[in-house]
Amino acid sequence: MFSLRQKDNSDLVPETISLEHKKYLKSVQRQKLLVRFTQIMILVLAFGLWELLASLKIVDPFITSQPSRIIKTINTLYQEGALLHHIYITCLETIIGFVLGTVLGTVIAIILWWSDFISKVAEPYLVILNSLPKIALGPIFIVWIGAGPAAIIAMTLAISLIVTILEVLNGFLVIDKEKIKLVQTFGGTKLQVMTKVILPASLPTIINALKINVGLSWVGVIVGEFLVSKAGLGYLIVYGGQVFKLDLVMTSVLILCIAAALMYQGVVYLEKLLITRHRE
Amino acid sequence: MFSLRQKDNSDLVPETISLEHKKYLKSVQRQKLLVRFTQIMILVLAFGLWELLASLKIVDPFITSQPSRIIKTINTLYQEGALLHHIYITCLETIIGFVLGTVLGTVIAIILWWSDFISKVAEPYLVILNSLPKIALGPIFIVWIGAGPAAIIAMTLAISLIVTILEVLNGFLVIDKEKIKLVQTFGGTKLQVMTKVILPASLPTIINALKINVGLSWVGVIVGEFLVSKAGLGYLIVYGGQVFKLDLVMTSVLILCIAAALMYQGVVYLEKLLITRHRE
Amino acid sequence: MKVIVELQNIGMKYQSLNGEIPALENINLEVYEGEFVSIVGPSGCGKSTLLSIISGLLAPTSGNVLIEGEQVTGPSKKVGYMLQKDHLFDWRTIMQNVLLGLEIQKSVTPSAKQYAEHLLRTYGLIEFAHKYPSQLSGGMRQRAALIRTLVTNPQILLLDEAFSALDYQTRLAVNDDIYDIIKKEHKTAIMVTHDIAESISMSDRVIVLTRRPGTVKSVHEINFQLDNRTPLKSRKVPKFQNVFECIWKELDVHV
Amino acid sequence: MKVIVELQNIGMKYQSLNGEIPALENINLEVYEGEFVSIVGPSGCGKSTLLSIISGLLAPTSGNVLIEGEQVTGPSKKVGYMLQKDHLFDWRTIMQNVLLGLEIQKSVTPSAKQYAEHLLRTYGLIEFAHKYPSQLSGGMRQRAALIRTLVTNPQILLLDEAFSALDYQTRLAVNDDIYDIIKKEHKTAIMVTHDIAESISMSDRVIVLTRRPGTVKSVHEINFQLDNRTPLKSRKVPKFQNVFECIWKELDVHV
Amino acid sequence: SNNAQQQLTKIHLSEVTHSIFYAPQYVALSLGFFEEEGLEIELSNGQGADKVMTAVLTGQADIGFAGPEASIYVYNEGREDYSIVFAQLTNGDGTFLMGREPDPDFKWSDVKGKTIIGGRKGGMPEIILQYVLRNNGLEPGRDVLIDTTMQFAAMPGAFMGGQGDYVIIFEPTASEMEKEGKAYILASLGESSGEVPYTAYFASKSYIEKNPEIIQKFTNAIYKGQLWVESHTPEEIAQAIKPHFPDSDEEILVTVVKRYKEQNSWKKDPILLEKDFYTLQKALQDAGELDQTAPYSEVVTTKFADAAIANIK
Ligand SMILES: Nc1ncnc2c1ncn2[C@@H]1O[C@H](COP(=O)(O)OP(=O)(O)OP(=O)(O)O)[C@@H](O)[C@H]1O
Ligand SMILES: Nc1ncnc2c1ncn2[C@@H]1O[C@H](COP(=O)(O)OP(=O)(O)OP(=O)(O)O)[C@@H](O)[C@H]1O
Ligand SMILES: [Mg+2]
Ligand SMILES: [Mg+2]
Repeated sequence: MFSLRQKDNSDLVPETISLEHKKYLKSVQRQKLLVRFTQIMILVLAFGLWELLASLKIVDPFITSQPSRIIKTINTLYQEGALLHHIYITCLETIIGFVLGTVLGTVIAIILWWSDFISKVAEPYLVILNSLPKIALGPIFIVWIGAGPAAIIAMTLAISLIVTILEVLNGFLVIDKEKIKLVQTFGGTKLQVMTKVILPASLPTIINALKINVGLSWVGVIVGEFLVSKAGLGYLIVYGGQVFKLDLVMTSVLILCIAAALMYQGVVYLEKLLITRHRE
Repeated sequence: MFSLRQKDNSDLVPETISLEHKKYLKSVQRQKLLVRFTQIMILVLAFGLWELLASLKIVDPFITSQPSRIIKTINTLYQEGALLHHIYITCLETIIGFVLGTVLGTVIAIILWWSDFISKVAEPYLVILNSLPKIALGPIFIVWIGAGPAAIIAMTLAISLIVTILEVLNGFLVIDKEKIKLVQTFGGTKLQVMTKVILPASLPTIINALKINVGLSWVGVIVGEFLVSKAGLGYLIVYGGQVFKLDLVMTSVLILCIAAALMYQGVVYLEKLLITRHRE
Repeated sequence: MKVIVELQNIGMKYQSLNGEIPALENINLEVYEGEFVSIVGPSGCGKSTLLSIISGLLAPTSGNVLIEGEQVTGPSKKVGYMLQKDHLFDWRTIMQNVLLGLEIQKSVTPSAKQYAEHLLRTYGLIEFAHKYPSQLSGGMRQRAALIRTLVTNPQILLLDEAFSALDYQTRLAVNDDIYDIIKKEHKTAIMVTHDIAESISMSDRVIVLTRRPGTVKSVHEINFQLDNRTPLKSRKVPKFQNVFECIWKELDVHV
Repeated sequence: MKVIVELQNIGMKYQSLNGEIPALENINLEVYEGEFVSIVGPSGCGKSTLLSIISGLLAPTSGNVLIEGEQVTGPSKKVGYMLQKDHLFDWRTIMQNVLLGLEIQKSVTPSAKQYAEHLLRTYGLIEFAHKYPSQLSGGMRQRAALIRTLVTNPQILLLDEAFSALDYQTRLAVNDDIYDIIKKEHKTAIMVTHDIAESISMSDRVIVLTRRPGTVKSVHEINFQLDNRTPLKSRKVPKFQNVFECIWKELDVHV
Repeated sequence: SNNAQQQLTKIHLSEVTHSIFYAPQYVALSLGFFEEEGLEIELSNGQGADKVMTAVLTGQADIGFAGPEASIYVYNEGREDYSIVFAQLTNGDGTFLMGREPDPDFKWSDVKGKTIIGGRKGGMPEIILQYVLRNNGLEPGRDVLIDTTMQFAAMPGAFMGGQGDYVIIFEPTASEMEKEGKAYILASLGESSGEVPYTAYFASKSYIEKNPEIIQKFTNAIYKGQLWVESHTPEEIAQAIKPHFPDSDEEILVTVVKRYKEQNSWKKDPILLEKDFYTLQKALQDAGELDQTAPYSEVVTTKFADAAIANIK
């Protein structure tokens, strides 16, 4: 009675490809190409229109900048060697911020999970802190913590920490109570429940928190750099505004856009690596 | 065979309260009081310590402000009639922002759900826009949209829109396919699937988006007010910073904290009202 | 007896990027008016696919479905479909849920409403008409789902594991209820189930399908010659065990 | 025969802010070594509560549980508990899952590992030892869960609706498997189920509980006098239907 | 006058920041000089010269009020509809160099080898600071370090927190810090820099061409404010501008007004002089923020200021 049956769908027909299947594959392919084409067209059209309108002075290139000017600015920055430095500074701050945010948030979530009393006491504070727009704290942080990278990291943590705590704690709490009961039936202690079930089962949640944190850390770093900095993409934006170089502002925003998207994709990739391994 | 059985747990023992139950209720009560007491103690201690340290000049009240100074500031602002005006302006902007964000986000989510093609084309753009720290766009918005309330609302939308779209669309997509099939078995059209299933079933998701949006709208409004404004709590913070009136800054942050928490609670209340009605 | 559903040479292949999945092959079947037919078969053999094709929700890659001699091209009012879960909508009262199909078909008339009320009363749910689904037990919900299908007055009912979400005892009771309702309302029923006992106890014919691609492996006529046959009575007939074992072996169930 | 589990006057009241819920009252029961006892009863009558009390996870508000004459005060190595779902951990291989209990009890010795391998081999899972749970079928997962309980070598097995997550045919097959394993390993078993047929087919005694607060309503000795009794064989014994109906009536199942 | 009031023309004015330094403007607002000219001013705080200029160029503000350097940048970028400066309000820098100890004998050479917190790079305070340092024979970066990491709002806190040896601070913060004993004014950058056009009114070329009478009226009102400030005591001025600084301490207000008045921060007429204009450009050039000079005749007009002086006594 013990037929060693694998899961279904492995027995697909590999042999000869039927006519219908060929037709289907072709239509899928065509659809895909169309999507890709439209995407690229939108990009090209947007930038092309921007360039055109700016060249014709229909929009004011002085205010809106212009793709060709942006490319020139990137080139200049790159040749001065400044570009990579600024990108590096901002990315470093972001990574420190989100790693710290995730670690600290997870630790605090563990404490709250552990002690019902602490968690109950902390609840209203967490709710209020969660709804507070932390950006508003920026000016206070600088006064209290001082100008410098510490203030930027503090800003980042302020923005990401509460969200992480709530997210991870929530992850802990939705874990099937029966899984915990299982460990208890073997005489498991609270610490064992934590290490054997809660933490490993929450890995997806924690990685998800990481994903949210990347975004929030970028916000924190940029706001921080707006307030205090001597380098970084946020600094470039502020400086560009200061001396009225909108090209520099636009260039920085564009690079920022790309860097943030890449970092986010990195975390998504990390997630795939860590999570899907066991769950094919 | 048709016994009209209601759901369980209605048959609790109301009669006489047993000794054990009394004891239990008492211990629950005691625990609750202890939690409340600790919460208030923390608050009192924090503010008390702050006041004390500032009075004794151990921390510098010029830099950290002081509860008594904050109360004085609130009083002054109130007597000038400015307090309510600033609160009103900021709250109004926030409400406009999050209502607009939720409505627009839902509409766009509907479009993306409707058209597979549009949704596929939009996907990479959404991903990039989602990971972009929208704060960085602030300076550009002002250039493009202009200084004024419109820029503040734009900032708010920039921050909340993408999140709402993704959240609501995701809500649409996790709706049980079988529910949709049910409508189709009756010959339902796509529009009917939308109005009869997707939208009502997504009400909790949409309200949840609303909850996220409140927070993001506050951020957007504060950032917006930092950049352009002539009134509002964010304006007070910036102005207080410019003339280095930390009392004003701290007061504004505190009021902000309370206003944001209250508004959040309002949405939570709305959620209870709309959702739990049918799901007792 | 009149043939009401006719399947001619039905074949179905699902296309995906990884390849082609042949779900059904060469299915021929005639269902008579008023008959109760069950379809059993291994997991993934295409049972749900077959019902979807009959209902017109899915077009077969080959073959034809005829209902009362007419070719099926899309969902038709003649066919009612009951899914595995009741899918009563939380946000609608039982009455509103029951009227869903009529609403969609834009035929909520006073007489249709009366019919809905009549069904709710007959099958013991009238007191819950203005309650929300969360206040009903599993069995009651399943009955409400059946009534939702019946008010649109289909001639043919398709049931896709309509009872598998219920626990065992409730299931037995609901089997009896639903059987009773279907017979009273003179419907033709085609039921898919995993539960061999259920299929035998309820139907006039049990169709056994092979593994994917599903084809008809065998057909078992069930005739226990009972007065006022009910599923529960059928289960107690001695022959029941024989048929059960026969089908069990044909299905070749593995753990 | 030796009494291995003794319940003396067990009573249990749950406290909540809305009031007190009396879950169990006055339960007296003796289970003999090697016996297979089933507990059935209406939904919410306290069956799971009773198992939790026997396992030592929950302290009763009154009465005592004795295992081999010793009073139970907390989870004991003598008792193994199988829950409704298999709860195999996604992030552990089957082998690692099977060793979970030993890890928690800090007794992962080479001989214990060998025993685990022996069980996996005997019950057809050795090839999957280093696979992840997602690659196993439902029945295989349930077997792995049983082995996870068995490797800690408990004398008494508690099964709380351990098969209700499986579909009907699989369930029948797994019933046979698990019964076989329990008998081979000479365990005492106390099983809670909703499925009357399952309880009859597997056990030596069926205990019927009343509605909440649960008390023992009746006890049914099952003795079909079969050689090499298996659940499936039991189901075919003519007496089976009689016992079924008797218990069915006692349970007074409503839809 | 009742009739005139009904026909007030609404003007959007964007100011670079809200500061006592701009007292003549608030005097003109408080005492109704704009209404007298038939203008109604809607004032908004642009929070930065770049944003003020943007508002003017995009038409969201009719008139901008910020440093003339913004207009120079715009002209140099080659924009056709650039902005033209038509009235100057403040003369010289409004910031003060502050240290941790009072020092009546302070000389600029004392800062050699020290760090000054100087505001964001490219901002006017930092540029004037460089200019002053150079005039005193100190080369920024070599002889003295300027810390440019912070926004202006963050500087007092950072300085009190121990960063830097000196800091440049605007009023009223400077007076308040002095009152609290946190920092002491050592030198006025306004005095040290000499005449530099620091804040002035500008509008886009097209706006001026289309609305010369509005610009004239506006300049008249500003000139009236300047005259009023010139002829009144610090106490009277403080009283007049009080409505615009509701949460400011009265005592501080008087102190600040007095200080600015004594060092001639407020120009006595709206004319932006050519030599001052080139002084400013030199400062910008030295700081490395300007590649080429802009011609006075293009970027500045004194037409309206001249007319105002001629018409108003
Ligand atoms: N939309 C689809 N696209 C591709 N393959 C599909 C699709 N729907 C079903 N299949 C495949 O077709 C086969 C038959 O599916 P179907 O759901 O009809 O089986 P079933 O007999 O109802 O299975 P079960 O007993 O699990 O309900 C399965 O192998 C399934 O994987
Ligand atoms: N932790 C708890 N707190 C309060 N009441 C509880 C708790 N656990 C169970 N109950 C209540 O005690 C009663 C018995 O619960 P129990 O889970 O033991 O019943 P059961 O017979 O296993 O039910 P089912 O057949 O649904 O599994 C139920 O009415 C339940 O609502
Ligand atoms: Mg199916
Ligand atoms: Mg239970």
